[in-house]
Amino acid sequence: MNPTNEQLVSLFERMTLIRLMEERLRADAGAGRLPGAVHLYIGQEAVAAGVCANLDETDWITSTHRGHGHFLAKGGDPKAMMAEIWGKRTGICKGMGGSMHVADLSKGILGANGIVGGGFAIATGAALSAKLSGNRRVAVAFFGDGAANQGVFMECLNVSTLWQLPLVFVCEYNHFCEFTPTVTVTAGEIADRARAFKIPCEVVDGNDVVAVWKAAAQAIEWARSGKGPAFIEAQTYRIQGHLESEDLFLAGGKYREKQEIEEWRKADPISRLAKLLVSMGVRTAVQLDDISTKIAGIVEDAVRFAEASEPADPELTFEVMFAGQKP
Amino acid sequence: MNPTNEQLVSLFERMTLIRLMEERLRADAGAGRLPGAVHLYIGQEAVAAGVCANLDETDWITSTHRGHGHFLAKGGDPKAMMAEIWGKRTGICKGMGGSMHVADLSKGILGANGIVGGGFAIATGAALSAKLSGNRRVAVAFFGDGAANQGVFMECLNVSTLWQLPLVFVCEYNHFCEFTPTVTVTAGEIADRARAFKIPCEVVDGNDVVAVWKAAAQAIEWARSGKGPAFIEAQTYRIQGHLESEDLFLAGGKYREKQEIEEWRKADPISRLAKLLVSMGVRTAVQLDDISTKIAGIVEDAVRFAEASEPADPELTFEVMFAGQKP
Amino acid sequence: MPRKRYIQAINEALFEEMERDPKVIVFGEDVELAIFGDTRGLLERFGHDRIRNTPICEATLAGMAVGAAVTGYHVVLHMMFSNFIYTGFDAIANQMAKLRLMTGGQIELPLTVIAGYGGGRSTAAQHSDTPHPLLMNLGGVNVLVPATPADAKGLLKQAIRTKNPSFFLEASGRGGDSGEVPDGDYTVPFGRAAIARAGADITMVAIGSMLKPALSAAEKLNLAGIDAEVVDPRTLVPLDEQTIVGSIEKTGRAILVDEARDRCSAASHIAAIIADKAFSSLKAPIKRVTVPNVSMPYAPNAESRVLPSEDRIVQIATDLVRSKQLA
Amino acid sequence: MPRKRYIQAINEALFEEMERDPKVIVFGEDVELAIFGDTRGLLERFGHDRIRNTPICEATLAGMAVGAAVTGYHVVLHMMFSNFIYTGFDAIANQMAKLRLMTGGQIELPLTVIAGYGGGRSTAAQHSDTPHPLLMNLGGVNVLVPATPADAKGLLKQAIRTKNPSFFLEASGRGGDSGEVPDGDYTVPFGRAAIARAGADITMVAIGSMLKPALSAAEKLNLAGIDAEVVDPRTLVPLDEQTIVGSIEKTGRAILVDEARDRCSAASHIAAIIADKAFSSLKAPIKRVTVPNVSMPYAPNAESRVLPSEDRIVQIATDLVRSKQLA
Ligand SMILES: Cc1ncc(C[n+]2csc(CCOP(=O)(O)OP(=O)(O)O)c2C)c(N)n1
Ligand SMILES: Cc1ncc(C[n+]2csc(CCOP(=O)(O)OP(=O)(O)O)c2C)c(N)n1
Ligand SMILES: [Mg+2]
Ligand SMILES: [Mg+2]
Repeated sequence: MNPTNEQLVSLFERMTLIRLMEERLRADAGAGRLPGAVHLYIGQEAVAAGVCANLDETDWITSTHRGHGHFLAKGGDPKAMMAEIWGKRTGICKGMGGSMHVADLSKGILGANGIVGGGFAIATGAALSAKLSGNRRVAVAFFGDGAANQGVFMECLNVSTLWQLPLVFVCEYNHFCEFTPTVTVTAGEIADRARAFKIPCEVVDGNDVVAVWKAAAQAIEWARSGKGPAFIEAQTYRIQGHLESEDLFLAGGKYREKQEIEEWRKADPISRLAKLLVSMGVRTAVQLDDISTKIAGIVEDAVRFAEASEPADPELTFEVMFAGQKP
Repeated sequence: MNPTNEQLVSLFERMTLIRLMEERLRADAGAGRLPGAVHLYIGQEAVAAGVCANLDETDWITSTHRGHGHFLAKGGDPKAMMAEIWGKRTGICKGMGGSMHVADLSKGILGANGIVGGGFAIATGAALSAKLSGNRRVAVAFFGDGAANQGVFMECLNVSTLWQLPLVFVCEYNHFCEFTPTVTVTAGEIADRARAFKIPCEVVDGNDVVAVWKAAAQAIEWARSGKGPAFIEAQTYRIQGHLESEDLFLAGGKYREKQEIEEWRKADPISRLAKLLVSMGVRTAVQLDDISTKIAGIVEDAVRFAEASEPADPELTFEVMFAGQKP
Repeated sequence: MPRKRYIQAINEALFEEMERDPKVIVFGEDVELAIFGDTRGLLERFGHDRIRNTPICEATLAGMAVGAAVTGYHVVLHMMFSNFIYTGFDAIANQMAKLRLMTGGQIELPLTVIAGYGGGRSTAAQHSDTPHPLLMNLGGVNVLVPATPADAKGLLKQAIRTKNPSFFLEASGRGGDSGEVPDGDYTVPFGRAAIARAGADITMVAIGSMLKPALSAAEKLNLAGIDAEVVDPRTLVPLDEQTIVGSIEKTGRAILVDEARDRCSAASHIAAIIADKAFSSLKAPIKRVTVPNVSMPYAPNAESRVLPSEDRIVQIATDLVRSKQLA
Repeated sequence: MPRKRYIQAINEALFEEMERDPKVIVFGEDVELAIFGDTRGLLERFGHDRIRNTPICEATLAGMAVGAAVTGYHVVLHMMFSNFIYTGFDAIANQMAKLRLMTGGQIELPLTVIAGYGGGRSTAAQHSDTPHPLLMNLGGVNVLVPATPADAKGLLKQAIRTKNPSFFLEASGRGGDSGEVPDGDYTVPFGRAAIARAGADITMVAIGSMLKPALSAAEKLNLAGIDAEVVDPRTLVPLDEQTIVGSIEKTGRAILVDEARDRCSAASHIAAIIADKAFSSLKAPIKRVTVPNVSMPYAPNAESRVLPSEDRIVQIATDLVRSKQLA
């Protein structure tokens, strides 16, 4: 099955939203306007968008420290996300979580996660919940190539296969774990670790949103129909540093060649999709530019909203620790 | 390569030693003479014996809560083990560790371990140590089928494959995790999890000591020669309960059929080896009986030694916590 | 009131809560046959959807509990021995304890973790820890330490009705202890200490397993003319500081009895609270009777040497009352 | 003495110890390019056999450190942020802290774990914990909390020469702080507190990152006519109780300043020691300035609200000294 033309356009919109939000975050982080660390998803947008386009609002996802893309792809509100990263009380987590913890339970976004591998088991629990209640929901665990070396990966493969839980593992092979090339810390193929459980496994070009969309549609359908978990590895590339201002951390150290980044820029998933849309005659280049301009406005609004919002309420810290209980 | 006749005889001796030691522990546990929990290895002797016969004294092993067999197979002293289990100061760990923690560093026995999966990473560390110092030692991690569901298993497969560490994984598939049949908590084949790393993997009849010996000889040679880790799954059966007096814990509950135990008794690894030795004309039945009688004497001595020894020194607790430092 | 065993009271609480609320589910290793007896019979009554054995993978179990709780179940996770909490500690400390704050209060985490703690049966270092201090320090989880069957039942029922994560710690060696248990449905509220014995001369705050030796010490002291008050905090998070401080205001002397290791124990923390909030009432130094800063040794005599004993309590209390009053 | 930055002092200690002893090896995630800067340059000097990046798998890393240490290396394991200690907690709490006792003292465990702790930079809940209380409670590991560059260097060198496991906790936000560092080879012994400022009216015990605000509070108090003594324990295990008690005997008043969460903090424990051993010298309640029992919020203003501040210290000290003397 292929995405329809209108689905392709909405993928383009979603990917562009992620990109423009993050370009803006990049600028603001560089200018020192944002508290905390910011890990950008630039270059990987096709994965979040392609997968989440196949999910219902009631489905669940768990995300990573690099979670803006997943949040927006799953329908999270740009304003609320932006305000969160700015540490404002209008933020989706009221300024308590920040970039690494954007979550929106009403959209099934169980949260970005600062712990590498932290999402696997949470997603497995959500899938168990879906299975037990028979509500036909699916849980998706997004994780990095680095996270695939955490043992919980195997544990959750085991549990979810054993109990046939509606869980889709989505590994984003972006070639790096911080400043460490993944290949230097990974033995064998990550997908083989999933294949060992005899579940459906697909390795796709993660910069080709159509390929991601198709693999996700199948995997999610498999899970939703009660057949158990499935696995997708999306091969992509982290264009930005591990975190913004990484040069400060690196102090002259180097872990990749500029050249390599430039090569991957040529495979930019948004340009590729744009080219496809134009070549298929679905939209003209001008129409796509209009879309981008409209989305730039959404981003602008989000920033304005964030800037204008009140800082977080420090006393809230004490109120939200527990439900109806003092800390 | 096959074990020589004399090697077969010494395997018989070692397996008989393990069996008789444990039969005695079983009796003493039943009579309430031993402190703590006792997990017996009866029926699995071929695995420890077959593997350890291929190791040098300077090689390392890590073991499990079911560790008497590994300890004795690797050359641990029966007296010192027995005294340990009796909680005496002459015990190999001076009565500080007990049944679940028998260790003899001078024999490369890094210890039994009360944590399921606790040995994987310790063995990996020992293998790293061997690799770095180029001393051609090998580390063997013994673990249960239950432990194969702990994520550290995958993590250590990854690290050891990546760094080509001299490490041999030995999974004892004895069909149970406490009172839970392994098959009810395990998806797919355990060996496939290792195969995902493209290392040598063998699944053998764990009640056939010759098969174990051959697989171990190959795996250990592979590791020793610098080619990296290898994996063996030995299929066997836990004849005794998870721990002695398990009926008290079960309170009438049941997780296996008596019949199944009886079937497996027919595949007893020691009787099988005895039959082989006799049929090959290596030893007569009478000669084997003599060996057993001699070993029964060793066990008797060990018990007498343990019984006659002073209880542990409680003050030692404070001395051994740290090297040269008060707790 | 009928007398019931501690473990039976826990079992009843599980039955009743599972009857009451179909969203209550129980999972863990070997919960079906119930190694401690506390989950016995649940499978027959509620079936595999609501109680099930899991693979051995504590890291995943703890995270899965979070995922299932966030998405609508009340999870009771049985972790067997407290030491296995460490194996699942990432999900406990980094997710369970923090997720509500990080999401700005979007979620509820109705989950209860059961684990047995403490020594006294020669289970050695890896099966004897008393880890409440670590859990108390996390901030985000309730910590319940019922000392009597009645409190065990009432606190567990309360935990299962609470929207926050709670650790229900049962004294491993005390399952057979019996006591009066009210008929019918009742709960014990969190954060209300019990005065287990009223007295005028000295206050003993005795935690969980230590209530029994503290009460018998109090009887002995009574014969010597010392009238001890024994306070049982029942829950450590939340902690009923008021009752504790009130008792010291009456007696002027405090002994804290805790089976945890001394450093940063609950005893330390309660001492700190008293030294802050009841300072002006104090007539004597605040004493702690705890496990020294060592791991639990195996041999019974060595274990007794480090566990708090009735004699030690009597000795210290006597010294404290007899010594010159200072204020 | 030359002035050096905290992180540079740590880096020098690593260089010098690796030069001194070829058995010293360093591993961890991203240690080659040194995200904190503390391991910078080691790769170029010592090569991949002695310093190497690992996969992301803390459970294995901690266990591997134990295995390599037992078999002859002095391992320096870099765990990056303290929160990741939880991910490796099983091997830390169940193996590292207990193995020596369990083997009856057969082994040495020369290993050092480095991790950054604490808040102040909006890294949010999963990157801001101060976990020394948990480590202190384990009993089997040293806990080092150097506050100055000189102590950082001297304590780390001492740790690397010690045969016991030590946690070297560096304040994450303090890498750039500078101070005088002695030339040449020196070590700082464990268990000796430093009097960072002598005073007569009140004792502040300030742990690690809290030394700086405590010292500046002391200067402010000085202007108000209050002469504060500031004690820096430098190591929490072992703890120099004598110096702390000695100081209280002199001043009669105590404030404990600790970036850990309050419950079962080091502050609690030191308060308990004072309330026991310096009781008769006390003129006022013992006060704790700690992080409240919440997770660290993200927004800078919320974070400042919970972190101990100079102002809070000044306020409490002033109240304490001004309030009616009680003894
Ligand atoms: C348990 C844990 N260990 C280490 C870290 C530090 N860390 C943050 S991101 C990262 C690399 C993650 O790599 P990957 O999973 O590939 O995700 P990516 O950053 O490429 O999106 C590491 C090691 C962490 N946050 N959590
Ligand atoms: C981390 C941890 N979880 C749970 C346990 C409790 N436990 C002890 S033995 C056991 C079953 C182990 O099964 P397996 O690995 O197959 O070893 P076997 O007993 O069959 O030799 C369990 C769950 C433990 N000791 N450690
Ligand atoms: Mg990556
Ligand atoms: Mg087994």
